[in-house]
Amino acid sequence: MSYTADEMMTVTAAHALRDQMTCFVGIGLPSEAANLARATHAPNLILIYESGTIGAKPGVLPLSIGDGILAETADSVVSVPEIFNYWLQSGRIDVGFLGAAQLDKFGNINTTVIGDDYADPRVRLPGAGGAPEIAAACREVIVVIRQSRRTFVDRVDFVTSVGFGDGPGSRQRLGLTGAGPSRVITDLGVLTPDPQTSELTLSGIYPGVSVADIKGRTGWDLRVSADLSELPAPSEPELTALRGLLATMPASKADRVPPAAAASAPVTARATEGAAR
Amino acid sequence: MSYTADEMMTVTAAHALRDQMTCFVGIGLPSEAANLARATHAPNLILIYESGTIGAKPGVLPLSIGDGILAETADSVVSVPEIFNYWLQSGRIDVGFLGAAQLDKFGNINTTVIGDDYADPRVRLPGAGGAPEIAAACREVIVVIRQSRRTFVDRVDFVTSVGFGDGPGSRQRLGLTGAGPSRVITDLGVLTPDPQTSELTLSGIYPGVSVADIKGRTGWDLRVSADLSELPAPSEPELTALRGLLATMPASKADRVPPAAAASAPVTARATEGAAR
Amino acid sequence: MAEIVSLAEAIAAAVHDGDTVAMEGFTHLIPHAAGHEVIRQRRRDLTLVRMTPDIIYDQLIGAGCARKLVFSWAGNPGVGSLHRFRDAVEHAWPVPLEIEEHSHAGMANKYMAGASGLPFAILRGYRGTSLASQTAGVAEVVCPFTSERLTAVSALRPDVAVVHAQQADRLGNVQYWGITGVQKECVLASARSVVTVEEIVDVLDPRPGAVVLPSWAVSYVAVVPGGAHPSYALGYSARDNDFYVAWDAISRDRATFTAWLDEHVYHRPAGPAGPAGDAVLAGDTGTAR
Amino acid sequence: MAEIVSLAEAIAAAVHDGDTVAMEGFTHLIPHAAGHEVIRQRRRDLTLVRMTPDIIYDQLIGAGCARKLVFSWAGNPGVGSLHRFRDAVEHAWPVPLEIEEHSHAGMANKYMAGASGLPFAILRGYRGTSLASQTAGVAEVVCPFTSERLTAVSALRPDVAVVHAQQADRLGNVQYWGITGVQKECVLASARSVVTVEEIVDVLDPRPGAVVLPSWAVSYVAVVPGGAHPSYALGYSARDNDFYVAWDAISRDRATFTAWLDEHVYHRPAGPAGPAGDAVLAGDTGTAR
Repeated sequence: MSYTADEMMTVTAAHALRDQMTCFVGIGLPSEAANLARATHAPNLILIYESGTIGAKPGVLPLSIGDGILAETADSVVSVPEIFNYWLQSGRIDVGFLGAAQLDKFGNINTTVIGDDYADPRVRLPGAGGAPEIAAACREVIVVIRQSRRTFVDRVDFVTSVGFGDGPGSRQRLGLTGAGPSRVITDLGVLTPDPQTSELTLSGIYPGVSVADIKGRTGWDLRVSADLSELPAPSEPELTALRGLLATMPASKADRVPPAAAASAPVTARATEGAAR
Repeated sequence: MSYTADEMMTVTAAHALRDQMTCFVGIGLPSEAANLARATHAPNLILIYESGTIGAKPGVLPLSIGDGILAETADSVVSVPEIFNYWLQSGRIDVGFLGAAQLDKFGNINTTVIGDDYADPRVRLPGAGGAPEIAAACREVIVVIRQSRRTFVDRVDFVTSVGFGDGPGSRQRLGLTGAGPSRVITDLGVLTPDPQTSELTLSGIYPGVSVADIKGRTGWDLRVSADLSELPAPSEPELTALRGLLATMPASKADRVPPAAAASAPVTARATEGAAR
Repeated sequence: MAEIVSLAEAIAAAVHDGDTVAMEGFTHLIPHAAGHEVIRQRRRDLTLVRMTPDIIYDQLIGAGCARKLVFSWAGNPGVGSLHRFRDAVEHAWPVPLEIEEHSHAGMANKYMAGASGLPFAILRGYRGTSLASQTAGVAEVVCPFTSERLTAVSALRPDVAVVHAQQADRLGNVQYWGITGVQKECVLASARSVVTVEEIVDVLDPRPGAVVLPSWAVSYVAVVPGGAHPSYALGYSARDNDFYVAWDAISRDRATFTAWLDEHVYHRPAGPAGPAGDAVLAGDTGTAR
Repeated sequence: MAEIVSLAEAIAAAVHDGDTVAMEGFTHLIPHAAGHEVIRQRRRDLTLVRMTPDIIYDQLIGAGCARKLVFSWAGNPGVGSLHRFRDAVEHAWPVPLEIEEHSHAGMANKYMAGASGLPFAILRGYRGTSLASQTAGVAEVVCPFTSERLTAVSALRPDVAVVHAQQADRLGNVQYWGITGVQKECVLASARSVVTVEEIVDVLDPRPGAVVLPSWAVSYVAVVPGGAHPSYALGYSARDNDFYVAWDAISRDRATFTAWLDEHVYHRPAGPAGPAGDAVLAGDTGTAR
């Protein structure tokens, strides 16, 4: 069964979730991956959306973070201040799923402005949403992002959400309670932080993709793990489940982009076609 | 129609409440007075109990601050943190009703310990409850207390709730947002703070009570207002309504004491018979 | 106690030029009709506050009502950019727009501080981000017990809160349910409030998950059926996802936007929006509910 | 995910000698049966935390389980003093009792800080009172924006929360309604939790005003019908006001109290309390429900 790079990315992201995990999930790719996991190997995955819906069990993919189906299927719906203070900040969520417009080698995320001057940005992006505190407080963070030299940069223009900051020890110095990014899942492969240097390192590669391809679409000198492995192609049941989920989305006249917690936006007009989802 | 000193006190306290006021009310005498006001001249009085019940409309007098009838008749039931932070601390409540074990000439209240040594008290009282923040934040505070040399002291042994502190300017220095005690209603008369000195001054006297009686039951040199007036005796409808309300209380084998916000307790074993309610 | 008035009266009484106005509703219950009325009454120099200034503020910004925006995520959810917002930030059209941006947690805590009568709130946030240095009202505090360094955010105290709810009763008590967002904090933090509702009922039947705002905590209630469109009111309407998608094209171009505003806001009769009005809106963008 | 076990198993697993234990329930839903089980398992040196340590803690203190009490109002609501509490404070019987006392607002904010993963909370409180100087974990903080002086209270982070609820489902999700108090904050602030429930149901039907604690935020659920007696569970039982009154005489005298404890706690079979057990209690104190 043939599949697209995006499908490979979503299925790989779904594999990162284990059953009964609590997952703070943004709309867009993270929500697709989390709902795919729930529809396949992790039926008791606990989805938490920043709209205050805890344990949402949508039968169809929600288009927005506040769709009625999230409230109607949730175990509990709480206020927005409560979801951030009692449920996220307290450190009780296993995994946070984030998107990014820019990502650097220490896993720091930019979803605010492109360009050096905050006051006069080259491109104004949506901003932080829930991402900074998801990145700070979840036990681990998974970033999902399409890979290019424009999105994978040596140093982000603006640190919206902290990954490993300046490197080892940064999170501890800043008092960030979660462990930070455990993996970055792209349309080409998977990067994981080096335990010594905290630098994102290529550790998984998709079938048919070469290391040179990936290095060519990375804005820093990407290191390759000694344990680099090829990741399995999506299974037929997974692809069927994913396509079934996507078919439940409302017809859309524009490309979809992951909003809110998974904040990301077109980086340039061209990017609307290329990188947005 | 004959009446008791306690009935006179409760009716006078009810008179202090106007229709549509918001009133943060403790169990015991404050609750009796507030519900009497609601049953007579102030049908739209808004009762708020520290159990989180906003706009409770009990048809019978609740025995505890958390009786089911308060939740069942409330416009809204909120959590205990919310009632204190969003509703009380924010300064949106018109009047707070407090009891006291000891009260001093500046309207400071003690419901914690009797005796000079906190670590080895002569009598251990219930403590603060909601009283300190009610005294701090309500637009005005009304204290209801039976008067004696033991309860009306020059300086309280322990400041549980601040009235006017050390006198004029204290509340401003402490950053207390409400105006403080507007009147103290006893079984003999009514005291109000002198606008210049903040000292509680006798301004109302009940029929048949003499100024000398009241001075004899006050532990400081009580000043008498130039505008001292005799307060009206309870009307027959008021007494009928009050007795009707009290008849709805469950049979009780012990004296009742005002708990929680209206915290008060027997000062001595003898006081259980004498002063507690 | 809340006064029950028309939408035009509520906005005229509550929202003045130069005010700080917070319109809340987290995807659900966004007070779009009230936003249109503010545009129609041509309010100027507003400081607009909202966690997710989606289409509602794109319209107000494009119409020139705002001089400043306080927010935490400015996008068209599920669709893409807010073009009017970007045009204002990037090209000062139609007027310059000052911004003060936070994270969602920061905004939620700023509202909580305002609702609680506190000058600030503390959270674990901002530390290590570039936001901390760009945003006013963010400071470091040290825990007096553990010496941990945390972040303080200053309280939000808007002049006016504007929210939409499902129901009010005849006394002006308000009830809403579903995703309840940050509206309670927004109303309680604000000096005044306008609540548009789907309907007035005799009795507010208790509902699972409902928030009730007592009448005495609300300033004005106006009946505006469909007043959340293209957002939704659970139990009354569905989110018009197609309008969110259509907005991308409407708002991308200044002239198209201006024509849309003319037709759908300025030339629409003042007073309560209604289901008929919403049907017109939906029809004009070629969508069905 | 919560484990559904017997009350005896839950207490044995969750509550250890020397633990800090918070049993909450604001007049409503007080977990009395769980308190009895702690006495029956003869736990010692507990730090007991509770806003209103009414009869439930009078019993635990009188039974010698506690070395410290953190509280904000210690009385028998509507009746008078807590005699066992006073005897412990005034005469160190049966063991000395250290106290740390707060206001209700202080306690509520201490729980909120714990539930929020913060080391402290701020409030307008304590200033000008004698409490500020007598109580640990209270400090002055200065607002970094306005220079106002406010009060910081340190977070409560109990080892165990113990609460009572109306229902759980078979997965261990918990639902309670009526006066919901500070129990959510208490459970979320604590490392472990025990929830006794009136019944296990197949499906938690959504209820107005209900709080739902998801199973994964709870450690142990035990079915204990009538487990709040003499407190109540809205929709299941009524408050036994007469027992509160009767407690005054039972608890006033050490020997009477000890005999009561012997008969009604120690010599009662371990395991879930039941309606029958409550009937015995009620009968023995000469009261009717």
